[in-house]
Amino acid sequence: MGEFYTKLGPLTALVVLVILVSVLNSAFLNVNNLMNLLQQVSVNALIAFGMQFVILTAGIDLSVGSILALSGAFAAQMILMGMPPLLAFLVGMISGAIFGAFNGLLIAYGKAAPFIVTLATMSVFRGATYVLTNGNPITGPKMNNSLSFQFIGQGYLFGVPFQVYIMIVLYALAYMLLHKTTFGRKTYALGGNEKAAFVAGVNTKRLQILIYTIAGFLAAVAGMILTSQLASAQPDAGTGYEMDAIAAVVLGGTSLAGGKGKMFGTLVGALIIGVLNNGMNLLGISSFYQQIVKGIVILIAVLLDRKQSQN
Amino acid sequence: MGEFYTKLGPLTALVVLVILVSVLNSAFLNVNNLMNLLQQVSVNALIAFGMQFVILTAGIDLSVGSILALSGAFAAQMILMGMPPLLAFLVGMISGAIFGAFNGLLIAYGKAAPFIVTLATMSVFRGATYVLTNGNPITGPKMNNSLSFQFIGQGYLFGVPFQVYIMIVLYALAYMLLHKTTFGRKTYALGGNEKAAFVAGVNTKRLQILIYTIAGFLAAVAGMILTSQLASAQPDAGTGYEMDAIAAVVLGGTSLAGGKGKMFGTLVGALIIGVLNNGMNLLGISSFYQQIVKGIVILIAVLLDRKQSQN
Amino acid sequence: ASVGNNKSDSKVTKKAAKNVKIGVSLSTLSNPFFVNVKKGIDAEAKKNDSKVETFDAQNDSSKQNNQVQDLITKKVDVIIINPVDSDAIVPAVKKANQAGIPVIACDRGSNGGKVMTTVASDNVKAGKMAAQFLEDQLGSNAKVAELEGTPGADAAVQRGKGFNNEIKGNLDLVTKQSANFDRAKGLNTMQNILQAHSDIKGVFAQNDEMALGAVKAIKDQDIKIVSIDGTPDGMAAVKSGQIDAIVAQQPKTEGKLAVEAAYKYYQGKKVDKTIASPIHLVKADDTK
Amino acid sequence: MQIEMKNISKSFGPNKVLRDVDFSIHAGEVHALMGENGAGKSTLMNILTGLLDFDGGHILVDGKETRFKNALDAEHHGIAFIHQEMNNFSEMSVVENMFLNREIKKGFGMLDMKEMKKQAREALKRLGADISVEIPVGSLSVGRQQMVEIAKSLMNKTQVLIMDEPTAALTETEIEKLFDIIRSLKKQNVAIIYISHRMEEIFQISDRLTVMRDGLSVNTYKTEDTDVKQIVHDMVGRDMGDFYPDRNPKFGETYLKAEGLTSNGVFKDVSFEVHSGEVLAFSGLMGAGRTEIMRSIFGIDKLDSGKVWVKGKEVHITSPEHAIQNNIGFVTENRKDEGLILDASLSDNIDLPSIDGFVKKGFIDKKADRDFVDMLMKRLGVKAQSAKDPASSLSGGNQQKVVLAKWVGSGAQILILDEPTRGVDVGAKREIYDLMNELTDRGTAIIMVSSDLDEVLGFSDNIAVVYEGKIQGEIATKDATQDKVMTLATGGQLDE
Ligand SMILES: Nc1ncnc2c1ncn2[C@@H]1O[C@H](COP(=O)(O)OP(=O)(O)OP(=O)(O)O)[C@@H](O)[C@H]1O
Ligand SMILES: Nc1ncnc2c1ncn2[C@@H]1O[C@H](COP(=O)(O)OP(=O)(O)OP(=O)(O)O)[C@@H](O)[C@H]1O
Ligand SMILES: [Mg+2]
Ligand SMILES: [Mg+2]
Repeated sequence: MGEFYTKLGPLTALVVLVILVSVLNSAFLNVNNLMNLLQQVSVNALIAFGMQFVILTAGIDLSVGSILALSGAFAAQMILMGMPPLLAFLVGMISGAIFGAFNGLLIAYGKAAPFIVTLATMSVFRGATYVLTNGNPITGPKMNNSLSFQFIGQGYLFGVPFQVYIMIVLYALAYMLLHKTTFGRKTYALGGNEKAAFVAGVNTKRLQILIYTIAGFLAAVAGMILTSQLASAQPDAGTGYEMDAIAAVVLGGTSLAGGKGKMFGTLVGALIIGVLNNGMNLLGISSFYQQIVKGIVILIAVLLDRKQSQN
Repeated sequence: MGEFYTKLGPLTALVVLVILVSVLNSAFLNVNNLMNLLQQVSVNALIAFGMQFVILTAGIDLSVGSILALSGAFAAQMILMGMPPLLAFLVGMISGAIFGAFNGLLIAYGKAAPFIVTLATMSVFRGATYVLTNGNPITGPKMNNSLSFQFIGQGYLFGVPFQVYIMIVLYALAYMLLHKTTFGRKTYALGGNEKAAFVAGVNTKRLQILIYTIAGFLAAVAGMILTSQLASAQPDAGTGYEMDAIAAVVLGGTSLAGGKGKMFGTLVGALIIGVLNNGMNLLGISSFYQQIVKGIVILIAVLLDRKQSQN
Repeated sequence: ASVGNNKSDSKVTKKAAKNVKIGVSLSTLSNPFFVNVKKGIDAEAKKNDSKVETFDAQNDSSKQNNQVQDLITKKVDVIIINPVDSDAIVPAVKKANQAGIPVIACDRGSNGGKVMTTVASDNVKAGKMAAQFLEDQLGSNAKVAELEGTPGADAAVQRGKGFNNEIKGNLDLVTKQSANFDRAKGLNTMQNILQAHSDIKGVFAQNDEMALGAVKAIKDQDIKIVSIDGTPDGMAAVKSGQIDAIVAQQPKTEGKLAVEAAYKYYQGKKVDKTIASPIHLVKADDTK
Repeated sequence: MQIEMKNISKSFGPNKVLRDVDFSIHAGEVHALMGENGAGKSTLMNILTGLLDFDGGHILVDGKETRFKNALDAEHHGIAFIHQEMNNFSEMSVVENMFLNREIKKGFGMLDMKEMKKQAREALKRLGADISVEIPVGSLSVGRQQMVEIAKSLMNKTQVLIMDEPTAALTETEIEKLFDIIRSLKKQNVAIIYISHRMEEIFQISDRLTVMRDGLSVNTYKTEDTDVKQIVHDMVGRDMGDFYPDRNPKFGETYLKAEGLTSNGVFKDVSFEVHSGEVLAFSGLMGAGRTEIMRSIFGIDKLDSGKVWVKGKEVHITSPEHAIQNNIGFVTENRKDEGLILDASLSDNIDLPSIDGFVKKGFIDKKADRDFVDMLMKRLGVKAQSAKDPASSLSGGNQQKVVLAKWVGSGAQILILDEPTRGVDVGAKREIYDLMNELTDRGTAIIMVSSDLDEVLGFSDNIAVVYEGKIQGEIATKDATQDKVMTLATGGQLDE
């Protein structure tokens, strides 16, 4: 059962949800809406891809939402200062990777629990964003008028939002990295039994740092997309996104205890959450009830994925 | 070092912090301010006492903030409907225990990860609070004019806020339960090695349910205090409180991996967070920087409590 | 419960503006509106050389109570409170009363305790004005949608109330969905609403941020959009015609008025019980 | 008390692990349960004590059909079980472990710590184990942890005591103590089920013995009526020659040389060398520090001083990764903690130290990897349905083979084996020795840490004896006797 769910369960849950929503409102299957859906999913999916690596090592990263905001604000600031947008985005993404590496360093060398380290840096990075933006959104004609700036988050290619391509490419890369390389194998080993992995010659510290760097980088990519999409960097962007990303990973069948899970599951998990949000909007469910529905759907999906039990 | 910190580290950190703040602003040591401080700490401390049990079993409870709000709203509703305040509080606390038991049931029998179960119920309970309150704070003359209602959260006894007594009594109870009874032993055992606990005949399912019930109950007690203190039940009360409670527990030297930690540490952890908040206000640190400072202090305190390492 | 021995206005020990130590507790600083209230306060205080101490309650009533306590401990001369919630702030106001520190409520009132004055722009009225704008533009029974703020937040409740009362029988509200006062959520939610209701003619967003997101979803469709606040980003969008109208509140003025009231009080002058901060409708056409 | 198990059968999924097994025990006897790894011994005992359900058969306790609900239920009926795999709470103290879920209480449900400590100390003293009851059990060596488990089972009024490989991590002295206790329990009419792979122990202590193979109970004998040859035949299904194959070593160059290794408070001034083709055994009493020395050489723990040369070149090894790069491999003594990723597949366990060698154009070469794993599993005779099974589903002995496979596969030229045959059956032991022979023939240098004195004397070229953190003496195996090794191990000197 557990084995089955890990392979097919999340997909089944997604299909059931899609059928349900499209029966209740046929507008759901509209190509336009599906494009919107994919676009809406992409930010959470990108963050979740990084979160997947972290969770596979039995870690967690609560700071991704703050990294998203800080790197977004950073890139926007650069643009206002006259840097070409694409270069500014690159700088923003690198800054995100550095923030992630900082988490990784504290966790690997400080030997502190990832939960509390990233809880603390979540606060630090958010505070830094407020200081940087002075609490106001960063925007300006340099952002509003630059085509290359806007294309990332607002452009379409063959009728598909550009950010969807970004998601697909990064999914493919994350998939290969996790399932086809020794890096991925070591990630699983680290999460399965840190001591055994260490004794088997895995450089566990370096691996941890790299993994949090990836998580930071992907959060920053999401930050660039959001900044471009809104043509402004919001100081409170990404608040609470860490929870959606974690939910996507877990809904996809990855164990929070580490060592078990597939990248495909995480993509499906992100889609489940996206369909849920999109569907509830389409069905006009009142915002009070939306939270209840969302919680219940997560519960149902996750109860199917019972943890491999003790006996 | 780790061993040392578990015993004395948090206290040292607290003392250093207290000295630092009082040197920078002597108003801190003012009796009045110390009373305020204790009062401000009590809500977080109560939640943290329950969280401590949960974390010792290697679990986590993200729904405490929502339970606080829902049980508070519930009690307030009862009062408006004419129930005597003290009885309504009792009902509210029992409802909190039931919500907690619901978490425990899902975790024990559903065999799903506590993180995701309580993430989902956090959403469900919050939604239920909005539905119950219709999004508006619950208040009314029955609450504003009842002395017994207001005493819990606003009253003083011998110059000490009444809620501080509640905190002290519940600390004593939690301390005894954890350190002096078989219940406490089993809690450590469950967190230290679930399989071995099962083999030793510990009824792990019942234990889990009881522990989440306690966490729900204590969150509800905090909810009653808050409702009385504000003379109204806020639908969004307690948002984010789970993180402060977790931080208090971890700052107190309890391992998120379960099986290790002391109740005294958690009390100290809650005090650290309280002194930090109160102190930063007294020192007039700008709110943007407060987040940064808070994150850094948590980091420093927690780096002292390195997890017992692989080598 | 008694309010305590607060000083009566006649016995105020006069103070020069530069000696008035001002404590401020704002409901949140992650919303540009309140950042601008803060700017208004700071600017006015700076002009008069008085000291300001500002705290951010992060939309948490309990945190706000603690912060007011801390301000009392710091013995400020006046506390400007922008309550997270008008009921929940009452105990804090009473504490200030007991300590003899005058309280000025800002943007939202306090439902109890003794407040020197309340400086506010009326959120219910703002909602009503937004509704009237859509009625003017669209005629009766046009289909409209509403983007709500964070469920339960005071501004969301008040603005929604004003809007919904006004449109009853005049406009056809086909759906209302929360976008948490957030720009990114405003975009996504608006996209989804448009899928389900392609025939809407107007949108009311409870704040500028959500409207700015919705604008991205609406693109060049002929849908009238109105919001409340008047943040710099919002005003720029009105200027460029992306947003059709904003019920502009003037946060900086609000902050300024609150500080002025404090000075007046310490000059021994009488302060009105309520001070209205102006709100007015800014339309895209006006700015051309 | 008299227990009879009749026609017991049990399957894990499609895997039938017990087929109509019969087994019985009566008061005052020691009944040994023997059988190769994975034969089903532990499973049978788990069924008896209510830890596992069974699919068919009957359990009669004093003639009455019984099915214990859980371990606690069995314990209330006077059955105690010392498990093969350590099931303790490493963060909790010794006394807390010993009384878990059977705490002594004063009034109001409060714990009586004083009484518990007193009883725990008494129980440990009976075993002659000098262990503080207040330190966390996880800080003890594996052997000491085992002593705690035994002491714990002695505290209760037990009528049936099951010991699943209690001596796997013990040395001669402790084993003697344990046997004294078993004999005295026998006198008090306690029934004892004794599972072990150490042949000589069985003949020393048991009254009857039952041999299992492939989930069947093959035969039950009176111990005095049978012999080793018969038992081994029953166990492995064929005749076996000597337990220990001959050693015909050809020493080559010095592969590993250590000089003055010191870790403050643990060991000091340890010097030795091991050559290509040599098996150097490390013997000593429990807690002598052998494991610690090896961990430091392998870069898991830090050295305070000392030098290490690999093939004549001085190296400063700071991590296992670094050690592996220097062609060193290390089979740790604690396979659950450091040897295996229990939830991962056999294949993922086996190829972990070698995985970097299977990269083609940046990606893992799946086919080469699979062939490699298959080859190793065959070579070591790992008994499993498939290489995709999780390591946790194997029997203890087979898990040990997986750990060996992992390091043999890494191609290490210097192989440190810490208790390599712990919990391994006679047949498999022989296979491991044959493998070691093959490896040394190809020039590998092997350091074998072993607490099994027979093994040390039976299969090594030189013996280094460790006493209290230093090397008390080194002797060539051909000159060594049990007495000589024990003299050194207890701190004595050999007079030339
Ligand atoms: N939980 C389980 N799931 C699947 N298979 C299992 C499980 N436990 C044991 N087995 C299988 O049952 C068989 C018997 O295992 P058992 O542990 O009883 O062997 P054993 O005789 O005790 O061996 P050893 O001497 O190595 O300890 C083995 O093939 C093992 O793989
Ligand atoms: N008296 C003691 N009390 C508690 N722990 C001890 C004591 N003596 C030694 N130890 C522990 O034993 C360990 C050293 O034993 P180590 O495992 O290195 O020895 P060994 O010779 O390999 O023995 P073993 O065969 O038991 O593994 C250390 O972890 C040390 O802390
Ligand atoms: Mg066994
Ligand atoms: Mg050892």
